[in-house]
Amino acid sequence: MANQNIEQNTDHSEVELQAMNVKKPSPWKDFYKRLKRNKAALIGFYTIVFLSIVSIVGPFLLSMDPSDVDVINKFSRPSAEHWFGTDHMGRDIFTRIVYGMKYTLGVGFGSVFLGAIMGVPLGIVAGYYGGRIDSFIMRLIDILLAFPGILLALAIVSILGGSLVNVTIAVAIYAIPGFARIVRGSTLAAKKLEYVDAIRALGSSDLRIIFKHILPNVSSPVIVNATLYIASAILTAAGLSFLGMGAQPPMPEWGAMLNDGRDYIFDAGYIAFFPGMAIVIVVLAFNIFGDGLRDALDPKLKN
Amino acid sequence: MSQKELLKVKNLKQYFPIKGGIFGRTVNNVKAVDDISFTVHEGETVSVVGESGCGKSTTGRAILRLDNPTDGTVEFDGVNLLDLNKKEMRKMRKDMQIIFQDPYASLNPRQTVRETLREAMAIQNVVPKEKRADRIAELLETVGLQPYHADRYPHEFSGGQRQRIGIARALSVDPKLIVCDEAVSALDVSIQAQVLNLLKKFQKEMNLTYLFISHDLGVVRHISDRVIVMYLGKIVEVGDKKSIFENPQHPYTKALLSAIPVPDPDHNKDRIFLQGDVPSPIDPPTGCRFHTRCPFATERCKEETPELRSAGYMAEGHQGACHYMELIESGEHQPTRETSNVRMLDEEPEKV
Amino acid sequence: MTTYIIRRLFQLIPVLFGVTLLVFLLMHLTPGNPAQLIAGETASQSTIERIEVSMGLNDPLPVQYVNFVTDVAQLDFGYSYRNNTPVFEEIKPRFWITMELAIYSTILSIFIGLIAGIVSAVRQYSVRDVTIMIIALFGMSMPNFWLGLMLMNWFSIQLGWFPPTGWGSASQIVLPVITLGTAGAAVIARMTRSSMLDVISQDYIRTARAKGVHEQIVIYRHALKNALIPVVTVVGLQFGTLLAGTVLTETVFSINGLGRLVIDSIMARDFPVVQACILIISVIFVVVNLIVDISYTLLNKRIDMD
Amino acid sequence: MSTNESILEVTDLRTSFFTEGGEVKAVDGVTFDVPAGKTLGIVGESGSGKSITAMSILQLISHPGKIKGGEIKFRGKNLLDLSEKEMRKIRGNQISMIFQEPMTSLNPTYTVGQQIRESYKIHQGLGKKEGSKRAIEMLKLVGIPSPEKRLDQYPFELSGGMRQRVMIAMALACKPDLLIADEPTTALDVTIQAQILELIKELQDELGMSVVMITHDLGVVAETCDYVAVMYCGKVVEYADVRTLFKNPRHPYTVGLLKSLPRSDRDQEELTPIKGTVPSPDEMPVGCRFAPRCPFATNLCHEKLPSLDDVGDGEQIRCWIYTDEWNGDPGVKVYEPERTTEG
Repeated sequence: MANQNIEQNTDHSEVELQAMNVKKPSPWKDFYKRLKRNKAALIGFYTIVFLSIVSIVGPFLLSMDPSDVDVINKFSRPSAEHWFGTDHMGRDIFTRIVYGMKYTLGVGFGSVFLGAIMGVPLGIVAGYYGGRIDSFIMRLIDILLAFPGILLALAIVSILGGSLVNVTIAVAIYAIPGFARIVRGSTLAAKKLEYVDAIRALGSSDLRIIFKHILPNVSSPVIVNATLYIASAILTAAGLSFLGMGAQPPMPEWGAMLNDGRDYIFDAGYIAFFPGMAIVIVVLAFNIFGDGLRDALDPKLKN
Repeated sequence: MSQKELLKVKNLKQYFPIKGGIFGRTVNNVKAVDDISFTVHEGETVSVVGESGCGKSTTGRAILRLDNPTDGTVEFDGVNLLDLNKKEMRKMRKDMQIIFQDPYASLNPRQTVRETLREAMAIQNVVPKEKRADRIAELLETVGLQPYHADRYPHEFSGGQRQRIGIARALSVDPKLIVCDEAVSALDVSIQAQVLNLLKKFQKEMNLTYLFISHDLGVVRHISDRVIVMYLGKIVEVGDKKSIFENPQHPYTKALLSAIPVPDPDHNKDRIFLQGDVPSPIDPPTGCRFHTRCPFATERCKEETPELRSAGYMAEGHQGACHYMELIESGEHQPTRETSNVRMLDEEPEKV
Repeated sequence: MTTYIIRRLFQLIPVLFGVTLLVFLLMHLTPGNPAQLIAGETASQSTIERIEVSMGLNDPLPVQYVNFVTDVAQLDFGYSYRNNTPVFEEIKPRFWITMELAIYSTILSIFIGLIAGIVSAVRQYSVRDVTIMIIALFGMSMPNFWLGLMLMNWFSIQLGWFPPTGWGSASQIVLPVITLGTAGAAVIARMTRSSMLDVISQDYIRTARAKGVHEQIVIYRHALKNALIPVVTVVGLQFGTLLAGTVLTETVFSINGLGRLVIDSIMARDFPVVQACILIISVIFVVVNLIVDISYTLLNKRIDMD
Repeated sequence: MSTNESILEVTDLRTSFFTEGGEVKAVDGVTFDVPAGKTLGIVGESGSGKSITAMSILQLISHPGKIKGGEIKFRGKNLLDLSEKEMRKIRGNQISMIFQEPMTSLNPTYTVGQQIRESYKIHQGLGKKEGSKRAIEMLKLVGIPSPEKRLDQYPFELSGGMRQRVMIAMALACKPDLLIADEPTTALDVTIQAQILELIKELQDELGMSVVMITHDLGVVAETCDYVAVMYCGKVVEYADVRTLFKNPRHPYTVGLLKSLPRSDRDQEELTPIKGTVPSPDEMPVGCRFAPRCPFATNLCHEKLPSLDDVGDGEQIRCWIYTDEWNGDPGVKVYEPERTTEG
């Protein structure tokens, strides 16, 4: 009788599983929950959102113009009227920083977007098809990587000539190797996943495998990388402008403003202080947001 | 066997190149599967057993062309799969499916169960679009889940349930052959039994053929009709489940069977301890690949590669690849090495 | 191991080929005729043509490239447009200044980065850890030219501790090295920390604890050695970044190094000099990375040595 | 309970992990004895808490885990009362541990010799020369060929089986009284597993130590253990000597496990699985943890947790069926013999 009992109860359709009753969060909710846990990352995220809004709305709220020259009030120290003081031409630094926000964010987002558009497909093709195509692409990437740091961007700008658009392109090219390498790595890892084999065994085409099953796996490292790359893109772009190879005066670009301030560092340090501080805040926001994203998206750190 | 031959593997070789040297050329090969032949009949379960590195999983993947084999033929339903181009092969895949070991890695975490199953049907276009929803509900019930599970994500299921979803995906295209690659190895005993029973049930109901790849001899004994024993890329013994388990002929099979711990404290047996580890498949031993560890090895084993063959006293279809099968059976050929000592100090340090 | 090193050296060939090609194209993609640049804007057509012939500008591009590489291999980088002196002579005195700056900064960043990273990892989430990591984040987020300006403003101008410009004396070295080394220190600190935390959760650390090893020894002997292996790679990359970063630092502190030479030459459209500087910095970077890769392989015994 | 003297008595051990989702009681009131010189098997499926129990004995639980209470008496003294310093003297000296993954459990940057010598240095203050001598003896003892050569090799130069032998040599270096083996052969092939299990058995006889063998494999239990504690969801549900457990299992979970097991030594027509799955920590049943999957469960089982009670012959069961309060089918006790595996 007892035996009978056991057998009856093991009917398969009866595997009415208790685990089902508790709703577990979906991957996105889970991600948001993990992001929310990271206070710093949230601050970074909100800062980016706030700065983006300021870059669009800010200019409409200000009474002054970034190129209003006021020779009488030049070199005035920070005050109630000029929060961050005025520069050597009497232009209001605060106004210029607010107007400059969109250039900084624009170069950051723009170059990383361009870099990703070029780097991600290269990485996927290299990782998915392997063999000669892979070797060829990776050799190209190696060549790009042989120019360290700001040097490649500098070389490109020296060909294209100094302008904000050219800086964006230069920094984008400089970002390609990073994306290609990361994507290649995750593609290689994703290719080995059993569910990718399962879908191949079902007779799926390469395109479907790449777009539906590999790309989503690649997306989170790409997003994390992109966020952190925006930070370094902004630094590089500012550096180029500081060297006079990027945005040209009188554009209120922060790197260019620092270049202006450099000449007066002995007498009016604040001219250089505020644009630099602005860069630090923006870059910091992207860095901590990127860190938080990585923690939230990295399954290794789960639990 | 009166049933027709569904799968016929002939001289299958799967080598993986090792790049090295100064120019990164292929300097050597991992001979994962080295010239094996066997047949699987419709409706039967053939198990491939062996220890890690013996080539059993590689065999399964090569048959499905998940990796492209180096050489040989794989005839499925009379068609040599290795002659097919990419497109023809994709069509062919409808008839042959695979279930994997890791229930966590074998489902796309971003797809709900419904999306997973619907995609499978869409790829092979097996069920008319409007009927797919019903088919999904039906499949889920078949594998012991409920229709309302369709809209859940894999992480909402336990390991055993995921394995059921994997089975449902394989069944969704109505295949003839399913390769089960360690399909129950990652599951706990109590769950493993559920899945094994399920697989047996489907075989009866749908006349499925299984190529069951496993290292667990208990599971193999339970599920198989016939068993193939592999060692270092070669088949060392093949035969009926009964003959293999009760009358093993190859010294490796004997050692393997004797090594399994039996859940019965009174079970007493003479254990054969093999010396050392499995050699590297890059430079496999000459002659019989097992000779470096075989208790019965002689000079002949080092030089001559034994072929699979039968002997008069063996059951029909039972074959072993050993020069001395008969003589060992009759007791005329005695062990040339110690088999009861686990401290093998005389062994030469292996090359790594 | 020897095979590995030789293979890596062979892999260097396509990279060096690509680098020289890119640098070569730099001059040829740039709008404007080099001969015109040399001759000046008012030069006659015949002068320009004469210069073109003497520079081989009328040869087919592949021929020009081969000539370029052959010359470069003999350290002949041509003549500066500006001064008409051999480029190599322009570079030589400045080269060591830049190398000194980069090497000192790398040493500083390794020293500070390692200590900060280890101290952080040992007590994860302690006040000490959080403080160090916040400082590191700031260090990573600062434009180094701005940091340089600020340091100059505070320590040179307001406090008068260090001279604001130049290179050579011990006091002149301090500010540029801090300026250039800060970001590297931050990156190395973060890397060391995460690598340490990664290692501490490994099975063999548990084994050491199960043996009764003192926690201090678990961390400094069992964990640290393993944790430093991936840090080596970062150090190599940092050296390259610092080398390129000299462009900005040298500009800020008016140091007459290679970096500043690049900028001045770009401004003056003196391309032979630009070419040579970029080529030299890249080749040094590639070689340093090769050395780092090889030492990484030596350290990481798990990597196949074939 | 047993007539033998116990070397280790664990009473009401509780270890929890404090995660975002709340407290996970991985080990929830575990009690068992290890008789001196014998082998105790702790068997259970994944999530049963068997490995956490092992780690708790040596207090190797790290953040966010915490030993919340109970007693771990080793040779009469409670290990939980010891300071970290005193505990270190016990680890690797009187109680040693070997782990599941021989591939990752050795430090990749130190040689085999350095790692074995370290034990001698910590616990016996031996220098390099004497340590090496002892290390070679140990390597010989565990059957490693050319031990002098192996001493200077790195773990990556050894095969999985050899590494596990090195782990054993390291663990037994100071001749401990108790060896805790946490799934020591799970990652190994079956022919290598046979070698390692036999080796542990032989060394146990030679050194006269006690062993706690943690495993999910009932075959390994039957072959190596004298006593068995069956764990389910952080609790011991049955404790018996090995023959009683396999010949006359009493807890419905133990019975279910044995009936689920495909056997290599004989043919079975049908396997009888346990229905359902192990409950997740956030929905642990309030009553008997096994009640939702138990074919005999009554309301009592669902509502109240049974205690681990002696049922005679040194056997302990955590099940209402074997108490006076049992209000379900009285037949289950009567039909007892039919539920054995030898039916």
